[in-house]
Amino acid sequence: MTQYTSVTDDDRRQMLEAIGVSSVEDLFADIPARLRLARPLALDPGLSEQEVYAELRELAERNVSTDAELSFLGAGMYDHYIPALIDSILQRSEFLTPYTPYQPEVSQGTLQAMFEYQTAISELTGLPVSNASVYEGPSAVAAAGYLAKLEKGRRRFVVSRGVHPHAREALATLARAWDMEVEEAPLIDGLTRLPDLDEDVSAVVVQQPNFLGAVEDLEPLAEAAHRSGALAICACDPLPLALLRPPGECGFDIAVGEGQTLGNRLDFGGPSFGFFAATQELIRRVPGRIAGETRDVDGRRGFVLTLQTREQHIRREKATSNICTAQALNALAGVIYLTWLGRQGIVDLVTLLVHRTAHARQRLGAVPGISAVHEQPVVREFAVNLDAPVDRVLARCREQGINPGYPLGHDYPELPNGLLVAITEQRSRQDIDRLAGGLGAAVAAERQNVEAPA
Amino acid sequence: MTQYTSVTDDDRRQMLEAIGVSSVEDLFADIPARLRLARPLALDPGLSEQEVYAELRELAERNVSTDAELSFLGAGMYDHYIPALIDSILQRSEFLTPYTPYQPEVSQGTLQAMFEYQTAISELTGLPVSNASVYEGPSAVAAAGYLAKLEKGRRRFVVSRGVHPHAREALATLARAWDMEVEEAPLIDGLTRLPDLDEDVSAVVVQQPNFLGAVEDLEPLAEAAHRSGALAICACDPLPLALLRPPGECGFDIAVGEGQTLGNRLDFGGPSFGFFAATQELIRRVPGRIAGETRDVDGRRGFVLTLQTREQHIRREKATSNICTAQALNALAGVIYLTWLGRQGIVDLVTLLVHRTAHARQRLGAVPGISAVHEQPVVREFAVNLDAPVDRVLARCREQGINPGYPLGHDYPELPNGLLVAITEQRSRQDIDRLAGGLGAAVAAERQNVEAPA
Amino acid sequence: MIRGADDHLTIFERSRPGRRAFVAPAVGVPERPLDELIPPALRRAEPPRLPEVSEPEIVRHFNRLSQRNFDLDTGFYPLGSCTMKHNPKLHERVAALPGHAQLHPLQDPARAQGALELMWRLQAALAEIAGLPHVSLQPSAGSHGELAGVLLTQAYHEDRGERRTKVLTPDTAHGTNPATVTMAGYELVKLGTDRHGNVDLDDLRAKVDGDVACLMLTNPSTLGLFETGIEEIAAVVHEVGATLYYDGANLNAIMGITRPGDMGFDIVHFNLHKSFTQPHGGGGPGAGPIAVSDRIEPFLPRPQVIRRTSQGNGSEPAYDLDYERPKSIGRLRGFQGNYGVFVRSYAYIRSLGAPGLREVSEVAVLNANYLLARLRQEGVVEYLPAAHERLCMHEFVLSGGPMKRELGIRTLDLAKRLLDHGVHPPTVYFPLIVDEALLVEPTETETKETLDRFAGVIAEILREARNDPEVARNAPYTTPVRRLDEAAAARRPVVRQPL
Amino acid sequence: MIRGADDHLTIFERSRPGRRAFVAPAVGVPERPLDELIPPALRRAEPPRLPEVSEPEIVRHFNRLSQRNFDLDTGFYPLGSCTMKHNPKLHERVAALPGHAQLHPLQDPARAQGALELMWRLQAALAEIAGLPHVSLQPSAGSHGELAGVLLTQAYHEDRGERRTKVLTPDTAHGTNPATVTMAGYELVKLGTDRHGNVDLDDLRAKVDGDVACLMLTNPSTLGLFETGIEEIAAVVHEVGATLYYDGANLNAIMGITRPGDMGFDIVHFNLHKSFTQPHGGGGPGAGPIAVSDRIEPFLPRPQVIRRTSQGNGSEPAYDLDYERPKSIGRLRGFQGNYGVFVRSYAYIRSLGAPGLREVSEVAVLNANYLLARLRQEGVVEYLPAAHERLCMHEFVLSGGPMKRELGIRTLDLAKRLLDHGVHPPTVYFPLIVDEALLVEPTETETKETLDRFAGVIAEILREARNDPEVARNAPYTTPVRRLDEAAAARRPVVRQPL
Ligand SMILES: Cc1ncc(COP(=O)(O)O)c(C=O)c1O
Ligand SMILES: Cc1ncc(COP(=O)(O)O)c(C=O)c1O
Repeated sequence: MTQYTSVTDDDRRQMLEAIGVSSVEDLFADIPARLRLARPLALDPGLSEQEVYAELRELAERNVSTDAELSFLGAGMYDHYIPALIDSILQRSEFLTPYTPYQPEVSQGTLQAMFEYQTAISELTGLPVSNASVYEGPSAVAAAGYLAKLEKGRRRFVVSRGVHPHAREALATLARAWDMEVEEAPLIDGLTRLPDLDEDVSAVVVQQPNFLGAVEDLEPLAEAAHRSGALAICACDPLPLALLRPPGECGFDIAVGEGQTLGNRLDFGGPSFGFFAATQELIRRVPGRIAGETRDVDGRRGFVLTLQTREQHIRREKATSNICTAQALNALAGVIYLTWLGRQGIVDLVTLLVHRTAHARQRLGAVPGISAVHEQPVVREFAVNLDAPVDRVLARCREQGINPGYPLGHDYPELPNGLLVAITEQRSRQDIDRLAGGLGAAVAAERQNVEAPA
Repeated sequence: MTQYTSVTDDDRRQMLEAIGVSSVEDLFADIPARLRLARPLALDPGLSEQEVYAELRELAERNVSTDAELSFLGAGMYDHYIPALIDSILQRSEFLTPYTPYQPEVSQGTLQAMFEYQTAISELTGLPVSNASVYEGPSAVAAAGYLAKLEKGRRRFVVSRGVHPHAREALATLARAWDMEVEEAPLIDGLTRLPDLDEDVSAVVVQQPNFLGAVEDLEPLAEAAHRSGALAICACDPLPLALLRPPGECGFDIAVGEGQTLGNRLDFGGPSFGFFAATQELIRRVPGRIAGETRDVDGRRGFVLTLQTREQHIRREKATSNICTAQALNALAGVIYLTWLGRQGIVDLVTLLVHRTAHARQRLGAVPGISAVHEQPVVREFAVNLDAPVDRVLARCREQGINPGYPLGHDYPELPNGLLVAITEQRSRQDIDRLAGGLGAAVAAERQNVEAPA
Repeated sequence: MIRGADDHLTIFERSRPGRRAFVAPAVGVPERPLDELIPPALRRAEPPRLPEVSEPEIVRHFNRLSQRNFDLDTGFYPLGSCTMKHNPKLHERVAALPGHAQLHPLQDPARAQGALELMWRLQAALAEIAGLPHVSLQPSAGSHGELAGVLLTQAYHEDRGERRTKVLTPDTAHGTNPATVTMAGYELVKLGTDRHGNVDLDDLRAKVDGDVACLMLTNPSTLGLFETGIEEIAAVVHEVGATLYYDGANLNAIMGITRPGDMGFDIVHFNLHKSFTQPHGGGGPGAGPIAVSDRIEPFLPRPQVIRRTSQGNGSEPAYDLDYERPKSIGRLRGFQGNYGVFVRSYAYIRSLGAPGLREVSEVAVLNANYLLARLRQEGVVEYLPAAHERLCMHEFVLSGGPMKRELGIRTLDLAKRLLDHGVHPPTVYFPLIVDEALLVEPTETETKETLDRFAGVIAEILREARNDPEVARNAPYTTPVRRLDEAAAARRPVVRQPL
Repeated sequence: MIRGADDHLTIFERSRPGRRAFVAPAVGVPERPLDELIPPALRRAEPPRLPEVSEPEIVRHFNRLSQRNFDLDTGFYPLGSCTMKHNPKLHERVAALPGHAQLHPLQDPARAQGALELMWRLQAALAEIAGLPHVSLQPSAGSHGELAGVLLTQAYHEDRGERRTKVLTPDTAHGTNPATVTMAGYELVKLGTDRHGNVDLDDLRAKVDGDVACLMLTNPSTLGLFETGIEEIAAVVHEVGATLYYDGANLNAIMGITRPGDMGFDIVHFNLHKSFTQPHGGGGPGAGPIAVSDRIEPFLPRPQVIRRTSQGNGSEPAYDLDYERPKSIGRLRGFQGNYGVFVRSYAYIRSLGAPGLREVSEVAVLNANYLLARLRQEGVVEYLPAAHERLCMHEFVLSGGPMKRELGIRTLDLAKRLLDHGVHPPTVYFPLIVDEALLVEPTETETKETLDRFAGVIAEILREARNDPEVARNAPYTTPVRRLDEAAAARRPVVRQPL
């Protein structure tokens, strides 16, 4: 018997008898003999809890976490401080272990939390409708593209080069299946320059702040999209929206993005959550779960999953999406985090990020061999060019326990030695000085190598 | 306003008005002006959560935990594996945040858990009565001494030198206040040798296994105590009792001990819990909370704090103890741990400890310069003599990340280079080999130094 | 905050201007005027109206909300097709280790070797369980895995110069299957089910042709029955060069007993939040890795976790992310998938090992068949007959048709009445082909006592309905709220708090 | 396990032979026969009859038990004298860090510098708050601190060649005070309370003499009132050479406002589980550090955490444990005290700092006085008058005497009826000198809305009682169990499960 099952030999005997078969083997009679696995699975036998813990700990220790180095990695996920109260709530089995709230009478906790989450996302994005979560950021952009395809049925997407490379790729993966084209709008001086849009565009997709950290001027972009009859889709990082004009206010039809920055762990990339917000007009095309307010037979306030006729379990092949299990627990972390920050706190936090990032940008800008990729306003991330091979520079920095950021060359060949640097509230002035010093020294050393190769 | 309070300026205004005073200052009018602190407390201003976390983490990293070295430290607290489910239950606010169950109708969780805990302790000790916990091990011995004083009123305790030094000291601290003497019974070949006991002894106190790891033959010790009319008190480690004869069965009147080994963290010495078990005759003298079964007005089964007439809040100066807040949460961890192990599991675990410890004892015994302090049976701890200065040997081992155990010289001057080595299930055969190798090398090196001092 | 008195308030309604839980650290750097850093024209006029509450109030609000949920760790949750099995507590501990939880997804692979090795080992284990050699962990959930599977099929056919247009699914299929077909740009063709609960082979033969790209199947099916004709089905499908897709939501029935790959499937998705214990979280997170055959492998999503056999030069890390996959369908999402879920599932596989996983499936099937037998003993089947008189696998379907006709209560009423008995209802009204369906999946982690008691509760509710059907029709009575008006909610949707 | 159906079962009653949650690691070393290692004569015949259950069943059992508790994180808990204030979640996180949680108490001090420094810093902070220079963190709880205090007093007197026999406590004292006096071998002498709620000075003067070793006092008193005559009391006590002991359970009222040391106290204990947020855990753990004056310092328990000023040779660690204390009363317990509690309390002090701690006390007192005022507004005081018509400190006492006489319900009935309103009752029948006493301590972490609602609930219960006292007399109705028969429990005590 395993530690998780309860059938004793005695139980098994009684149960088989009640069923009317003589062995467990008989229960699998419907499986053709030829298909039965004649051997045990080629997996090791089970281990005790302490052994599994030791093994997982050993694996963990072979990863360099943001705990173990001075990290300025961002590029879509950020090392923000996560308050202890989030985990204390998420670990409550009442939130951790139930499934989708199909039975609202015994799921008011999950449903009301969804409703509160939707309200917070709506406040941040300036759009009236938010669903209860999608998988994560880049696939949320693809999901928005699918909505645009259903709504407009035109053959083209125009996507800013400032949109996260993973998001552009995720959209392209589906566009191929839909026989649609993805046209890229270039970045000029770090900002999106839209091409002339003709009648065949289903949606224009931009990101705020964009991948190189620049704050886009959203309103003209939405206007251009609408002039051509396309939907305007904004991928955005929710935290900077504490200070920036919300996409909804700027005329965007859809705002989506990665929710990790809202109280979710890095977890090597997941699970986090994606958010999906839209205008009232699009509410019946929005994918996934949506919680709505209603009353019970006694007139008491309550919440339910609503507009389910959009969904796969009701509409099947006519559904607006195939999504079923989403990221409820991660979205819960998001709304708790936003509540923890609060109306004033989120402004205080993001303002702090702006100042520290500006300081870091200025410190690095003053280092010989480091130059800005653009001069646009930024919130907590910015891009620089190194006058030396970025990989070698990074290798040198890591030796000193500094991880200066994300090298851009792979995604932006035009920036072969570009580096994307993110500053969170967990990076102090001293940390930033250490970065400037370490990065500067590494660049200097590598430039010498280049000038005078041994 | 702090992060933990909710009084806004607006609230304060309304509240002061309702009270009928004009300022918060006025609320403290009863405090003589001369006694008011005219300055702020000389403490730093408050910090953000992330800053406090960073500071506490920095302090933690300056401690070498059992995670960070190969540790064989025991001597009263042991590095056993603690299953994850314990913390997941202890962290539930319903167990973590209420206080003593004065209102049983809304405290059945705590009360039933106490009842289950009492049952488990009773099973381990072989005594019918267990309270719901006392502070910890050594003070539990002192508490047992106080019971004996009340019961017998004689002027002397006879305490085995095999009792934990901290427990002997804690008892002596109180004995002084009671004008009582503490006579020590020596260890011969590692076992307690009682002196002739005359009529003035209130209690005989021994420990199982004793501090040097030896398993005592309890029954004769209890008989001797009873012959002189004294109470027999056994301090014991609850885990070895899975295999050893329980004190109750051997005729002891009281069994007490340190509960840390039952699913509680090391925590640099606390909080853990002490257990206190006794015979039916003594039930009305037992200190602290005791949960008892009863029924409610509808005939439903329920649990309450019972026999409260023993306690300070009812009997005040006539109480059998002054204890109030005890260690309920730690005792809860104890009963969960014992449930996790279960009837067979606890035998499997302790049997494993016996075999690994025997192996370690034999491996070390074979090392030149290491000799046994005694040859008595042991469970998970044993004492050896080093033929070299123990402190210098330990220093050498620590350099290799090995902490071989607890040096006995401070508590047992007769064993100036004695070492107490504990083996838990978290120390593998390889770990034991590393210990033997490292300790052997260190001893050898130091012996050379001694023979040929530079 | 007082229990009961104000449970209906949202966190926004608890907000009071000036209260806070967050204390900001000092900025600590020279500050330039904000207008210089971000022009006012780019900034919002008003901060988002988030709640203003202290930490104690946040804790109480969400703790109290949690108490309005039914959860697996406190009660029986036989929600068919969802495998509501115990979630081991160890998994939460190991997933929270900083080396896992605080690892940045863009960390240099050479500095994330533990994570990549864990993923590689998990891939190997899943491949062995599925009987298919290649695994991608990237999909975020089952439906995402399905989407990946259909896109892989498409890429496979296109690579062979074919443009197929149709995908087959049985009428018993889970909603995500047809929805995925449409989303991937295919036309759906439905297959009928025969009276034994198997795919209607004649219907299959009639509908299969060169335009068919794929057949998506769940085996055991959503009826909890094993497709006895699976070998023939596979033959027919492969005959026309189509692929066979395995929806792995029901894998809990067959681990170590039979393998989709051996049945002839080309592509399998796993629901790590079902068979592999990721807690369901109120609707996620999950993960939907896929295992595929050799012919599908070239098209797997980017990046793939690989292990370098050529350990020639030490410079290269043993485990790496491979982006050089020219035929790949590309990315489905950001980064490398839901790693935190992988940690839990890997820990589970290590804890149970081969014999343990087999026992899981054996007991899952034993528990289901036993519960069905007990319901028979209780005479329940008179009103709630099994949809098919066969041995079931890990779950089974009852039909509430007779109950509705003879007792006047519907499956919905039975479900709501179960809530008053402290049981989470089974899945209701699915699969669609069974009248008033009830899909019951007890899972392997329940005790015989629980199954006995559940059977008794069902019998009791039916007895009660015989005397007075109104009781069930108006249930539940003891829940935080009673039946809610879903129609009104949909008519005039209120999906956010007006502020 | 089904909710509700079997909540009455104990874990022992859920046990079935052969079930298990524990998997033992392999022994992994050569095994000799057990009889050779431990002779059968020393071994028990039968294993202890612990429960046999799987992990899922353990989790459900204890989770379900937890749901039968009322707790601070979900409701208002104004339990007088216990300071049921919010327990910050950060504290649980930092206390669980391996460097704290997995540090062995006998680790070489040189390798536990972080822990010793934390203790040293906490000592310094507590000393500043108490206004007394020397601190020992060793006592395990308040009552343990009291015991330490009286033993210190004894040692102090004996060191001066005196053997005093009596200790004074007011009749309002908490039970642990008199119990401690007896336990430390002293004779108790009780002091009366005057009509203002202060210690009766004449009674004090009459009873104080050269045999008096100590006066134990709580200030604010258990009546929630500040001893206005504290300076004179101190003078009278010191006059005869006795010590003045401060029971710090009520420290939450005065942090940063006034200090026991400045009032003339020699010895103070802290309840870290009250003023300093260690969660109460259903009755512990706690910690009861003591702060003392110079003349008491030599007698403090062993060991003391010290900081080496003489940083001369680097070999010695900066922080160390000092055992060389010839006049010490010795140990009170094992190791160095409840370190895990120290971590939480230290984090709390760092989070709030000087201004924050002062605000804590200001708001604690503001909340208490406001609640009292609201009760007056509600007209409640007609039946539940304040025991003393004064401004209160952080808590206040109501007398249920008039309520009992005029409405026919006792304080106990009111308390039980409060349970039906989702509120934990205040402390009842303490202090003893107030008829049908109700001791109410709202704490600083509650909102004004909660206090308003509580006042309303009290008023409602009194209204209800005016119409029909039976309702309250038979309350509660909505709790997991109703009134329990404590008398029967005490008559034939069943204190363990019969197996
Ligand atoms: C049979 C079946 N297929 C597919 C799915 C979809 O899986 P997921 O919810 O992870 O997207 C589910 C789960 O709801 C299912 O039960
Ligand atoms: C006034 C007073 N003194 C002393 C104590 C005893 O403190 P502890 O329970 O920590 O032993 C308490 C707490 O119950 C108290 O309220």
